[in-house]
Amino acid sequence: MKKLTKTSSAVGKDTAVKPGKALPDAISRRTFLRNSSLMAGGAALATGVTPVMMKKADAAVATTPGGKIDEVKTICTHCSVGCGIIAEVQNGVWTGQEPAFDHPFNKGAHCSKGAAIREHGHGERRLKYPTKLVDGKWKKVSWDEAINEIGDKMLEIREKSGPDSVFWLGSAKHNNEQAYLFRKFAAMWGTNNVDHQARICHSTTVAGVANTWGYGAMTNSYNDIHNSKSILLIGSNPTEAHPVSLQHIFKAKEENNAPVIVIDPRYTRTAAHADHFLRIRPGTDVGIIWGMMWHIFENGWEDKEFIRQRVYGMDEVMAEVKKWNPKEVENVTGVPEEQVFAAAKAMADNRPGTFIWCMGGTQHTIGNNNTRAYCAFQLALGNMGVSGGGANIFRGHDNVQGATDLGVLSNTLPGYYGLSAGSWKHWSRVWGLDYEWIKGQFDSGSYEQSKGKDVHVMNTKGIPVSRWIDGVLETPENVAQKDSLKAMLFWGHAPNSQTRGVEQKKAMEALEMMVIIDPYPTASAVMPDRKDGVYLLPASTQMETYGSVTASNRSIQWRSKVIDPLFESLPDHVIMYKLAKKLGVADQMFKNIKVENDEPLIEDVLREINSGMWTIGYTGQSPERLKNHQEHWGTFDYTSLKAEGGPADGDFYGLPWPSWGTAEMNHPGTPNLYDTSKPVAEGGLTFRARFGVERNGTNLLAEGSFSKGSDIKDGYPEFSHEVLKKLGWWNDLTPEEQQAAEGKNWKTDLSGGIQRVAIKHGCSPFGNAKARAMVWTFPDPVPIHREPLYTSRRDLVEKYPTYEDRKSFWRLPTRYKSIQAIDYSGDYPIILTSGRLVEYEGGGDETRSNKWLAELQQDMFVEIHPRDANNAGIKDGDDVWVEGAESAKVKVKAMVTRRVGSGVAFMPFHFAGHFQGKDLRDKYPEGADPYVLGEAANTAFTYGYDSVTQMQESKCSLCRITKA
Amino acid sequence: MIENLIDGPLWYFSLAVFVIGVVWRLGSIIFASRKQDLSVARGAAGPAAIKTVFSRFVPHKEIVSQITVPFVAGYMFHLGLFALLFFAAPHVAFLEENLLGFGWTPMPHWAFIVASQLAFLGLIMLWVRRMVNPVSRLISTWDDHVAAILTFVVMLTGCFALLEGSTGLRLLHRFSVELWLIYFPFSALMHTFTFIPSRAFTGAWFGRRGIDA
Amino acid sequence: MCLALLPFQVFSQDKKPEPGVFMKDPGSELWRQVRQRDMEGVGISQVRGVDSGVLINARGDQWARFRMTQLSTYGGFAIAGIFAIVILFYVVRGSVPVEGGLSGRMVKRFTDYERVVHWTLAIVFLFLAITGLILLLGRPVLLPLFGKEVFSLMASASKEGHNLFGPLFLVSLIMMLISFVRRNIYEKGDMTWLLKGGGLIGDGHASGGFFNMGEKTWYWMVILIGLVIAVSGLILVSPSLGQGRVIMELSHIVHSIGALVLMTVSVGHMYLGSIGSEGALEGMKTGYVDINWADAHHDRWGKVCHEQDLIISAEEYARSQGQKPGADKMETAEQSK
Amino acid sequence: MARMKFFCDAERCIECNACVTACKNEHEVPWGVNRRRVVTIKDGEQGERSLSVACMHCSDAPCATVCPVDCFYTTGDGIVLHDKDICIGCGYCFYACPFGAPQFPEDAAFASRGKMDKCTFCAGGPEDDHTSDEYKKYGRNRLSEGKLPLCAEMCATKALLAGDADVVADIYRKRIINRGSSAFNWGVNDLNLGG
Repeated sequence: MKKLTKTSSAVGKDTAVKPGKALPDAISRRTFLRNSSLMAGGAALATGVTPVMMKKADAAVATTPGGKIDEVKTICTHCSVGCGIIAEVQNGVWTGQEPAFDHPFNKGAHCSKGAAIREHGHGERRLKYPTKLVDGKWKKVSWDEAINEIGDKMLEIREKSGPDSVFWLGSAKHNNEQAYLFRKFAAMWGTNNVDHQARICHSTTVAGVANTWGYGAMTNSYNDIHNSKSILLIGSNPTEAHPVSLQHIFKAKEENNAPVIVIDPRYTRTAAHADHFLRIRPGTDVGIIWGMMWHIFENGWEDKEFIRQRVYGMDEVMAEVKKWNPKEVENVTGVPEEQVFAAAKAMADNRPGTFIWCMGGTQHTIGNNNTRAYCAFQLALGNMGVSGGGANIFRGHDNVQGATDLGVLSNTLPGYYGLSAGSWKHWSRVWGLDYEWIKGQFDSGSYEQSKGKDVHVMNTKGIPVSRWIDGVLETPENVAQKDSLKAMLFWGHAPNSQTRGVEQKKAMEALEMMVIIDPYPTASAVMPDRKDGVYLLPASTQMETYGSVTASNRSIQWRSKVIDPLFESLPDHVIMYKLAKKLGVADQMFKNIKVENDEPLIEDVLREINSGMWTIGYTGQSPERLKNHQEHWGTFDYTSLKAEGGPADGDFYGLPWPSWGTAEMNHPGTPNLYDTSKPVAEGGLTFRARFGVERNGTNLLAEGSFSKGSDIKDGYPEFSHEVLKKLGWWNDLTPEEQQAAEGKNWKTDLSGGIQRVAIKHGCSPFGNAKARAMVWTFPDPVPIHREPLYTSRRDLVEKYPTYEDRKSFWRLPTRYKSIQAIDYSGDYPIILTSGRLVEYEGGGDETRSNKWLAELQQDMFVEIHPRDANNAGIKDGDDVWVEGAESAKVKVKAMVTRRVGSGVAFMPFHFAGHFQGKDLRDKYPEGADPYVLGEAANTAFTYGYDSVTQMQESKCSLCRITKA
Repeated sequence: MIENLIDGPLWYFSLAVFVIGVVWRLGSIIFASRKQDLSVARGAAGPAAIKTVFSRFVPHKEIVSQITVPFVAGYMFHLGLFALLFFAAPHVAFLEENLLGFGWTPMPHWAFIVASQLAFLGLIMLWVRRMVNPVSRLISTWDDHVAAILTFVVMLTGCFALLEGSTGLRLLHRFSVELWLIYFPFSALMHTFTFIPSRAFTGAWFGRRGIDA
Repeated sequence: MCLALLPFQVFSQDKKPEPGVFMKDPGSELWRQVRQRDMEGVGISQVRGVDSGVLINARGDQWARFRMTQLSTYGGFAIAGIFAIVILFYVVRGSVPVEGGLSGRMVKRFTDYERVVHWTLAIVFLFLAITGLILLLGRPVLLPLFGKEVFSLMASASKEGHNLFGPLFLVSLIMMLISFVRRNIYEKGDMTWLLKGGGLIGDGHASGGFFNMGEKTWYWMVILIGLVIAVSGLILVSPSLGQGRVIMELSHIVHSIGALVLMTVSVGHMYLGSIGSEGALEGMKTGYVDINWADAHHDRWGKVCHEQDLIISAEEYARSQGQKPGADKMETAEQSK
Repeated sequence: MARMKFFCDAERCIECNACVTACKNEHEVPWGVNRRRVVTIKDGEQGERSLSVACMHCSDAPCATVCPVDCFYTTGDGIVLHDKDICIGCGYCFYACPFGAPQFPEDAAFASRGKMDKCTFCAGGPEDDHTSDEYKKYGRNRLSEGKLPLCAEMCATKALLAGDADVVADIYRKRIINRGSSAFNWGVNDLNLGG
């Protein structure tokens, strides 16, 4: 540790003395007043008053030379809030960081990660050059050598086992353009075995929410919480995961006196600032929501008119809710009636109320049930489609929304088009490629059948990232593809974010090749005991490249490059180009994209995205518009996000998708989804007509509800050439548009004409339907509670059993009942849950390598209730073994605290570098080990996958804790 | 002003005096002409010379009890000083930057402190004994006292400057070192070097006579 | 002292409170809680460090007030006072001569080793006393004389020197403890010495053994207070051991009070051991004392010397000191006859 | 003259430690030295609150009183600064400070403390403004550039306020009034930590 006290003097330290920016006299009173009043303005959020600060003497004259300071506006790379950053760069060195007071999301504010982001620009603990494992030792290689060897091996595996034996594990850390290229790359290679972290963070949300009302995204925005009259957070701890969002929550809390309700197994820092805290047993989200709704229906608090007009299937939900009387709720969730009642009443009395959830709700075997229950709750209260209401799903990584939208998923192409032949044809048109050629890239066999017919591999969902382990370890007969997985590309993925560490290690050792492309070696580099076949390629960070990035609220922000790539690192899209060239698909892949010095032009990539992403309105966000927004981010309103005056007048910040039509159409973006109080042309929307127009004789279209200024004063189906013709609007299209739109619908019309005309008539291109509270295509149409696979409440298993085992689900056998059948609660009596820390993010390799952050969290720990600690003879600060129900053990420090309830233990999941008590520090390439290492919480976590999306169960398992 | 003098000319001057002085003194001792020993050798001079250089590190058993204080304190002082001089981090850095161009692993801070405490205690006890023991007092010359006090001052100023934050104290230390260096070749401090030829000469002298000394 | 953090203070700075709005301040509740709780384990912090979880350490203020108003004031007076008393005493009493003069016949009192231990301890003690006083009283006394820059050098040197010599004090103290402890155990007759005021007050001699009651008491003071000083000093000098501020503050108080007591008394000891009492310094200087001095101050030990015939003649003594018998010492011997 | 003050609004502080890292970022404070820290009291219990503390720039600063070499001074803005050239690293200010603001670069065992380091309210030190000497010893001097301390400027929830005491008090007072009409703003009114 002694070494750490030395500051990074080599980098920019001597020149770092910062003269005033506008030297020397212009830095002055004026600047001071501007900054300070903005600062105080931020501080005075509650009142909206901007008091004028007093100023001491006029600023001194800067004296030290050191070159001009460039101010670069960019976006934080840590979480989905998307905070603006002003980086000060001097001679190519990142020397300072100033608060972006005029950024509409964060007003200059940061959490510890954002406030420490400059350290990444110095990156002492980075992976510095391409490295491969030779006889158990890391050896430096050149880029060409690495790409050649990797490419050769991939082609060899392709020859032997087929393209599906290479798994393309992408990343939510890529910017939109890189994410898009990555998905396209997998398509060019010919596999659907491509996925990224969204699978294990919000896939159940995306599936649940999209199947309820159309789009799988946060409906409102952080800023829109200003308008909320009540705030409900479940399975969400934004003080640690999205700290800057609290500035918006507090504004509502203080200005609107909005009650804040936190439902969580832990008394989190968020709960400490709440008005109501409901401590539930982990994994009982459906129970508590139905319990609250029981009171709502009992007292008739539901919004009956809203439900009549805009919701399908609420009756079925009501029938289920009936079963959740207060006694049952207390029995299952542990929350007494009066608390449930108070929370329900607070939400009912204070409308609109917003509903915030995160991974506490999603990462369960019934994750999709949870998210749909949340949706049903908001629908019942009529909180959807209104400012201040909505389902505010805080996403995790900075660009997990974008990477999801761009289809880095094994079940869809970019834009949630899915994998049907039509979707492939749409994208091959966008790419300017022959559909048959793409098809030919895939394995020619068939792995599954649908309606008695073989389904082509191209149209078959791939293995999800949560299950890649099984894709390797299962015998090839059990894997529904030609062969099991033989090679993994970990392109920006930390393995410690995934459960079942011991098996994961085994899988890593069974692979023929592991390629890790990341700015940091990640735990993948050290976990397996391998002698060779591992490549580490240094990707540059997002601060060393540029592109667009989608925040949780769907706003797309332009992120500028702050510094050149450090060491020998290369931006991801450059590495992709090099590899594509090696694999022989570069010409097809970059057909519409200019490439200079192996670097594909980001702007061209974005234009290609714009030209194909009609489903979710990623079409209006041209590079020019995004750059314009970045440059003038100060002109956007803090609450509505709308620009008042200025070059982006009328636009919503970042053109939150859908920004319909072409960029020329100038759609301002949609700040709140499904908000009928605005015309569609100004950001209004209806629920999407995605599930047909009627079911069993019931109308699925909206009844008497429509967006402001709509020419159709009722529900309507999605637009297509036929609908336009039927409505007599066909001639509103220009002749060219007619030509392009013939035989197409709003999703596939590349001219955007259908969308333009629909919007011209005040209609949503995707129709106007009801949201469905019952998803008849899912295993549980109405969300029901099912006990976790590893449950301590054996008495409830019979009443709330889990699913039957499935033989082939996303190409893999998936177990449910066979695990739940065994009683583990005797040997493993404590419920284990996991979550985040504010100082670290994701797998933590980046943040644990940041000395300013690492100092604040030096030990991996487990939170234990004093009662459990005393029973086990454990004192605060002791080393303990936490042994998961599948008998993987981690050695961590005990933190005895009442934050967790008795019988529940909590571990943060950002640590890695220790494995089952063994310190792996010496296995890292020299100088690339993070400052802080620790056990990965997920090593001890167990089997369990969502019944729809294969989301991993990492919020509810069982463990035993003993003194080490 | 004074900083420039101490860090510059005076430093080089004292270094020159030290080096030239030591070389000259040693040279004059080694090359001092001596009458040839015409006696018949009863033993080998060479091995005995080498042996004596080392054997004298340990006092004779018979007198250990009488010289416990100088024996123990002497070792404390000399070992401590040696460690300080060559393994204290600031010294290593100084030697690397100003004289040698290469460095070596310095000792940790705690060892540095312990070494200096040993050296201080040893030196104080040795000097006190020199004063209170009648024999030592009588055979001590003013040169011995000056050498001891000067060494003490060098160490003391060094310890004053331990914080490494003050130019004044650093200069004081360096100035005292320079005085010490200038004084060195002309004083009892030369025993640092002369103890070897001196012991060797004795050893050779006895060895030639076949006496096991 | 300003706890500007306190909301009610910030609040009170507001000149025009909104009329008609009155509320209980949540902050004051919070702060009451913070301040009334135990010092230990008040809170937690991700920042590691001594007491980083303690929000407010009220003891710090008490310590600061004690140091500034009591310790340095009374300490300064104590040091100045003892010098004044000693000088006054010397002026009034002068050096106390040995009754019947010096005989020139000597008796061995301390070995070389014992004297080395004594003087080593003395040198270390003096050094620590001076550097310690510079730190305690330098700001009011020396800083105005030298100015901040120079005084900072002195103080910095003092601090480093003091820290470095501290452990030496402990080592010499232990040597002192071992080599003198047997002769310093209190015994019968020591009370009479005390009742007679140690012979300084009034006429007539107080009876004493090898060490008299006063010397023994001084010895035990040195050992016991010295150990306290040494241990508290070690606590202070090692801030990285993880001890809290409160412990440091208490250690500092104990350390400085103990040191001031020892310093004050040591001035008396130095006086009595040198110019205050004729023939006393000889013992620590040469190891031999005049038999008449021994009879006068340590009659019981003197008796033993007589009985065991430990007395050496002036000639023998001179020889032991490497002098030619009959040189300057003869004179004294003659006089005493 | 303005009188600069920090104030931390416990109702808003969420212990995100942005103030801590912002300070490290701006001043390149080494590992182990933390000019600012966040303390959470009653962790995991009802009434849990966090507060960010650093040097509070007291008007009658105890550190300045006890300093044996008198190295502290108060600027015209009421900011308490110290001169590292004078400081001897004795640690008395650390004992005296109620807030634990003074920090010392630590050596290992037998550590003699280095020169004290503490929050400067981003106002540098006695050296000339914007010299590299000033930067190395005290960090950046934002105040003279017309900027306020970065910790407060970057606070995630604007809990930490910095600036002229009157203005800070004003902001806080208005917040209190806003919260006033709400019944629950002094903490959780319906909280069962059960379990």
